[in-house]
Amino acid sequence: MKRKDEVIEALEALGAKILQEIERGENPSLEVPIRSLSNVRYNPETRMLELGSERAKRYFFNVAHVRKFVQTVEAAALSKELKEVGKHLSLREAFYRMKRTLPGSDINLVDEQEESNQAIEDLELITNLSREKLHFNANKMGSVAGKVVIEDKGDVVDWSKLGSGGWSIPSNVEEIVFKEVKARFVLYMEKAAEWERLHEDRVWERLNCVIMCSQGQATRGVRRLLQRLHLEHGLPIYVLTDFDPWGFYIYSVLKFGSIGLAHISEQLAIPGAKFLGLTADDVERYDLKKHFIKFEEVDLRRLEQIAKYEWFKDNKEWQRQFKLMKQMGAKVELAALSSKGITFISEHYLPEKLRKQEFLD
Amino acid sequence: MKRKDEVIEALEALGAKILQEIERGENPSLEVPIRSLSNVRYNPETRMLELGSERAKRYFFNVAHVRKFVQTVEAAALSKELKEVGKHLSLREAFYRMKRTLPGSDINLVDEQEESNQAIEDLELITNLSREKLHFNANKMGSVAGKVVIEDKGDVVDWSKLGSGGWSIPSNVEEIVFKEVKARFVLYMEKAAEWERLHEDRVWERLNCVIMCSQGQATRGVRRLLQRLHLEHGLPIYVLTDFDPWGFYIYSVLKFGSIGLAHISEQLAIPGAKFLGLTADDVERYDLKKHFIKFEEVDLRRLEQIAKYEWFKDNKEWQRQFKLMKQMGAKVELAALSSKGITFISEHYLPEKLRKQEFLD
Amino acid sequence: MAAKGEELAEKIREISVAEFFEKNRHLLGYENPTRSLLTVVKEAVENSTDAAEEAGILPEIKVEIQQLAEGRFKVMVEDNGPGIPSSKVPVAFAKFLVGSKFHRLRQSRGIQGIGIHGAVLYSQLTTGKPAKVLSSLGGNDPIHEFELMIDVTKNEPIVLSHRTLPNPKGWHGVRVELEVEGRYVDKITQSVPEYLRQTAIVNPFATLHFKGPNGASFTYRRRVEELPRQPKEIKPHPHGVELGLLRRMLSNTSAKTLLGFLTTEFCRVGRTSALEICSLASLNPGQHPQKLSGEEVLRLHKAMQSAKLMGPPTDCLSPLGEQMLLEGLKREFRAEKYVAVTRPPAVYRGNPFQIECGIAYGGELKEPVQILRFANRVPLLYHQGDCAFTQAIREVDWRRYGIPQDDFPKAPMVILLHFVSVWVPFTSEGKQALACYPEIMREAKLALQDAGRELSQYISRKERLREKQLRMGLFERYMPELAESLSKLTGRPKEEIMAQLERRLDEEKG
Amino acid sequence: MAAKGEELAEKIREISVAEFFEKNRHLLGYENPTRSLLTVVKEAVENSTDAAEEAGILPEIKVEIQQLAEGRFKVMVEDNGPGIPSSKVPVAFAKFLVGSKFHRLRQSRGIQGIGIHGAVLYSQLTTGKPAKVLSSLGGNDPIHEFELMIDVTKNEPIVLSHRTLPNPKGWHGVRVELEVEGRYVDKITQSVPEYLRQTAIVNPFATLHFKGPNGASFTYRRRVEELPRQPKEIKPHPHGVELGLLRRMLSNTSAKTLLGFLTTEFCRVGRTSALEICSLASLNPGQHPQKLSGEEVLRLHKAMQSAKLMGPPTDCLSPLGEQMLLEGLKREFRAEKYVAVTRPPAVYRGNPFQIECGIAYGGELKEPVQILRFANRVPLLYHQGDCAFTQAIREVDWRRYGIPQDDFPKAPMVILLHFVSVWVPFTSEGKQALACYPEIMREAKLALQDAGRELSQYISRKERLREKQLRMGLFERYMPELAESLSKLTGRPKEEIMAQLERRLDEEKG
Repeated sequence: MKRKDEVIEALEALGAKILQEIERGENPSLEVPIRSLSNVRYNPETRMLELGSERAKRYFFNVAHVRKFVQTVEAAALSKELKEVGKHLSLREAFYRMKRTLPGSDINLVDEQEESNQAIEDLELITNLSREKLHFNANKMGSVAGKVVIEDKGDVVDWSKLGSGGWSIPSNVEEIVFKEVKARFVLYMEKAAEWERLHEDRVWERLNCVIMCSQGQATRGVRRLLQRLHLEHGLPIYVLTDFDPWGFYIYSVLKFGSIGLAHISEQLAIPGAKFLGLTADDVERYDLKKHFIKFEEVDLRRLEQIAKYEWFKDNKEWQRQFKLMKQMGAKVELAALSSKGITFISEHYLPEKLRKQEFLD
Repeated sequence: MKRKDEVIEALEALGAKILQEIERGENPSLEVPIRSLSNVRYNPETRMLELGSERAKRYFFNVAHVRKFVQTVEAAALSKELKEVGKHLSLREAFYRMKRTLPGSDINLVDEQEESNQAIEDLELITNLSREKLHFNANKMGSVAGKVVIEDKGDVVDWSKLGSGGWSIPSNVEEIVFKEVKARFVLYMEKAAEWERLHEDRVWERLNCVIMCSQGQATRGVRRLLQRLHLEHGLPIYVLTDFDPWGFYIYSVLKFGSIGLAHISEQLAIPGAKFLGLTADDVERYDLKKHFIKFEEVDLRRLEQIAKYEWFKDNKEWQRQFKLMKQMGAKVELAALSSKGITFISEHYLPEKLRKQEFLD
Repeated sequence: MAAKGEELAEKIREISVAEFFEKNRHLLGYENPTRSLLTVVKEAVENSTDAAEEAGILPEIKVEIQQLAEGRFKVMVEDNGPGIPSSKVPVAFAKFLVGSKFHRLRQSRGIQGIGIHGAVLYSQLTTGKPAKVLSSLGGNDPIHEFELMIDVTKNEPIVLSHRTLPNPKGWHGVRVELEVEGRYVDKITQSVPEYLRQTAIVNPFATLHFKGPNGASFTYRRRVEELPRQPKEIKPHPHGVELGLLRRMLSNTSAKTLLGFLTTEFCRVGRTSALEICSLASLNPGQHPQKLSGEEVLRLHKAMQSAKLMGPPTDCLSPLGEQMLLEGLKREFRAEKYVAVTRPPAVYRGNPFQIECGIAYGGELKEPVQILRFANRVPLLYHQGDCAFTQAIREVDWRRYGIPQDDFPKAPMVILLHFVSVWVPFTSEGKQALACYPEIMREAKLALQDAGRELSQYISRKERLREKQLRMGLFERYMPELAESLSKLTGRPKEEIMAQLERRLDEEKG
Repeated sequence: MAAKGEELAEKIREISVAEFFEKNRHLLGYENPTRSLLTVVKEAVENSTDAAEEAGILPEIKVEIQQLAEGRFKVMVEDNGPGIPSSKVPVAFAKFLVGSKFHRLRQSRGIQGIGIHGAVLYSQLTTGKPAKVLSSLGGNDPIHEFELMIDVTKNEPIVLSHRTLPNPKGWHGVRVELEVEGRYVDKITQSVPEYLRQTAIVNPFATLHFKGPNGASFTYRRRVEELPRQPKEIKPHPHGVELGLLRRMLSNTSAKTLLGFLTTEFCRVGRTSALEICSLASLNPGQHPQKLSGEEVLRLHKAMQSAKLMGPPTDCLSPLGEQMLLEGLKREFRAEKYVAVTRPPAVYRGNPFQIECGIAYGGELKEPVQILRFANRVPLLYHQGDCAFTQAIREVDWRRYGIPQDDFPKAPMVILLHFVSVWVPFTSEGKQALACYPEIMREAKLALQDAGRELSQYISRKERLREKQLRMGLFERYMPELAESLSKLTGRPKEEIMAQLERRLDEEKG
């Protein structure tokens, strides 16, 4: 209940402030932190990407601003309504909720979902509340299994008793309560097929952990769930990706946050996460060079960008990996471990790496 | 146990047949039903797309055939191994399992996953066993909730007690056992966001049903799960999609099967499924024209193709829908119903359509 | 060996220029049936227009084409010009390199004394028929009717018949009738109707009648009842004279002193300038022009190039003028903006010339850009790719004027370029493309840039106006939405918020 | 009005052809400094090669270019030909439309009697200097040294000096020295060195020496010690004669009967053919040729076109031949395959012609395709885009021959095309592009298709060979895999299966 109040309070304060300006005969304005690259910086203390202090002022009586201004206030009004009735909307639904034609014109308040998305993101920035707290849901995607019991919407769900499927992770995990956490760590992987491999081999049981996946870049729900397990229960998060610039990037986003969501890093990033994916050393050790997938131009460019990231720049171990990958000019998939044996990853690769504590930070 | 025998028997028989040909001094051969469009036909009796009787003979001693021949036999050997150890492989993992360099050459047995995928598909055709039965898994994607209890891998899972997430549908649902089926029907929808809407509004509870989603085209696991609920427990399947040629196509595939998987229609298609998605009449009734998304050229082409499908050709009600859509030259999303109210779809749209039995067949 | 050389030398003979062109008729524009028919019409129309205009008569030209058989046509072109004295008719039509225009530095359409002769030659080559020419000086002069052919080996006229016809109405002018092989088209850009259409655009003082073989007929009436100023003949300008020509002028002059030579044989050279040139060249102004040594001629030539002189007189040129250009464009194209630029005269190789440019933009026009090229009021329909004008359009940076560009500018517009000069440097005898002299390129680009600048002012004015209109009412439209949302957020009635917003808006306006 | 007509007619005057070309020098290839210098060299070299070849002498040509000042060069070209009798030297070099080649239907390089004259005119126009010409017939003939200019208004030679020099070694030939404005380049495709390189490719019996202004010098030695067969003069072929020309021939002939006219004035017309033509035309073979009516000439012309006749004699043409073409290509390009095609002679506008095509493919060659065009052994360096050859290369469907195409074929290859004829239809006096006559297009495409077919055989042979190699050992490689998989499926030992597979493979081979 307290959290709801916090949100409603923030939204009402926003309305009151604008109203006051109108009453004073001022040009009503919103102050929005700037989300562009130039206003994002890496904070070495928190080890997160954070938004800087640059702000843009947006006015109602300004041809260039008026549309965005009204869209943002409308997003706030919609959020308040959702809170009040206790419902959530997907971004697509929110778009249709906001879309309507201004009377006496052929102008729509929003024409493209991109516009309502941005209004919601601006609202996040102005109120410093995540969109989930504002009752807007992002995409749902991902599965989890392992030694954890939760309570959610009145149901008690044991993640270790869900057959071959696992629990389907919702887009919004704010209201989940952890009842019992026996697992000692979380293995996060980028691909559902990998997750099924580990699940079939009951890795979470044998290693006493949680296994979780999304598909490609982790959804916000998955990231927040990982973060909550990490922060609230101290579980180490191990990220299992391919030996691939894009795999490295997934790890980087999970751990340090991303430029696009820098304003919400605190609620998504996990600076303590560790990399347990394929390394250049694994490629040597397990003789995976024959499964090289040659770099395209775009892979090399991605790698070079990542190598220059501030948080990797002075990390010797990572720089060594980048250098070796560049020399190889190729990437290798985790699935390639199947060539060593059907359950090789579950029975040899993971136990061994965990035993030797071969993480990258 | 019986099923395993059936598979192993089929694979061993395949090996024995080839060996016999070699011993007789013949050119060893495989007979593979042809998967091209010309050999796919709609069977009005079963109401499914089925493979015709055309078959191609593939020989080992034939420059054009040798590679595919060996790949298919290798897929059979791999399947046998998987059955014996009781494990499954994703298609990607199977690719790496099959990939190796022929001695004394720089030729790989498979170079691209496309090749191993095709070998597995050929094996399905030759043995008339689905890839899931052969222990190769397709993609995992999708969630389910509702009044059903299953047993899977020794766990009992109640689909109505899984909080906001639901059960994550595995890629392979062959070994699931339905313990208790209270639901009276299944609502299948193409988008996870729609599923969360209905789940939040507890539609499955209020209407006593199951709600299930994949994302875009349904995965094989989802299709098979729907089919099993339909066939084994007589649940009607209602498909909820956008008013959109692509939504119609999703329905068509679920119901009648697809050209690419015609050989396996029996195990995937659900001729009894009904369409509960947006219709041209809904667009009128709920005043959704202002949410038109104008047709691109590609939409129109898709619509015209679908309208010519044998199974829609003589269906007056569908032809009416196609004609009206063509006149509108636009599509409308289910999410547009949000403009009528946050829970409009759950509290008005669905109950009303179900009450009036407004299905399309 | 000596014998061999003598023997081979026996074969050295002189060739008739008519014979030369008979073998090389493609040089004159007779390379395929479609183009050949157009060339015949073109040569006759240009001769006629020039003749009338020079005599101070508002031209009225009749063009008729009859189809006689598959691939065979009769072309008739009649003018209301002064006519040609009967004694001169045979050479004027049937002897190559005879004409009234070659030796004069004066702006006119046909120039080189081979245009109408080429048409006569083409006719006799393809159909074997003589050219029929009717001419009268008017007044009491009867109508002279000739049947003419060319003796190709001698380049001399053959008069097959000459009779006189009564001329009760005192008709004056020339009528030519030619039977030729050809192909008639009317839909393409290089057709006779298109040629006449473009001719009408830049000859607004002429009336053109046309009857086509397919029954089509049309008339472009003159829009202007006044001839353009008569261009005057001029003398060469010193800046453009080449060494070889100078040498020849020196030996042919009747002047007795260098000073006299410079002041009488060139334009823009008075006593002062002439003395300056002599001083620059370290030559005695009193020296006899025919006695200069080779070295001295070289010095004189250099001095003439570097002396500061006024540009050539402009009265030798008769551009259309910006007003006339605008009218021509307006009649033919429904655009939303028309601009026209007439550049001041410039000089290339001693010849004064002038470039005019007109642009019609927007309205009912469509992309891609349409290019109309003219030289001395004659449309150029072929070889667009090789033409200096086309090159100039490519080289201008249209993006500067708010017009996208991809090699050519991309906009719904028509670009008209007109080259006016006493001498037109065509790249071939077909007279369809201007040679890329740097001076011509420069002036063409300047004309396009001037027009582009004017156009860009229009385009950006239009842009600004649209913005202001957009702005109007924009706030009003969004105000109810804002009021509604704020009402939801704060619980305050919507109407109250609206009232306050409206007050604020009035202040904004004020 | 009558007075006006008379007055204007007073201005009608005759023009000298030299004057015409002075004003229109761009028509002759003098349009910019780079090209002008090349044109001067080209005209002199072609005159020289023709002269030597016609006299049965293996040509040895010396070309030297000295730079005198910025933009000013001295060009010297010397040959070992038969020389020109001193009495003919002035007209041969300084009077337009005088030459030995125009009236003959005979294959040669220069043709139109304006080539070297143009160079002399350009020289005097840009530098004011006379042309220096040295000539001797050899033997006892001394060396005659002339300084010549052209009287442009009269088109007559001016002999500034004529002296004789001792000729102790009996030198014969011609040496021309011209001072011209120009610009020398050596790196681009349209340079003097490139012109000489290409000339050497198609004149393997000539030796060419070159000294450039930058100290560079090179020699292409002859590879063949024998001149090609001398092309013969021929009479016109009836199929190509135009009506106008026929009319002229009828009135000029000395034959007394139509039969005599047809058999003596045309090639390939014997008594039988002549009678057939007369019969087709319903004309009396005994009729006097000068007495035919216009209608009868028309019938005769039609009959001549439709009569079945042998093609024109081929001895008037002297193609390089396939062997010579291959050698030319081999010396200049390191390719992996060379093909050459010499088409049989064909006719356009009564002129026999022949097309040759050579292709060098692969090896060290790179994309894009390189096009070398020649006419009567002369390289064509400019206006590639307008040329019938270029058009023909575009129109051939190269994909049929296994060569990708995108407008032009896309392959690492050189395409050489050679036009051989008694008369070359250039699109302009610059002599750089062939006009697109349908007959020429057709033959050029056939030549390219013939060459393409031969090339495609090579390409597909190469392809087949590679396939066979691939096939070898393919089964052997897959056998262990098959044996292993089958072993897993059946439990039978792998070695046993292998043994049986190997037995089966031996049968396959046998």
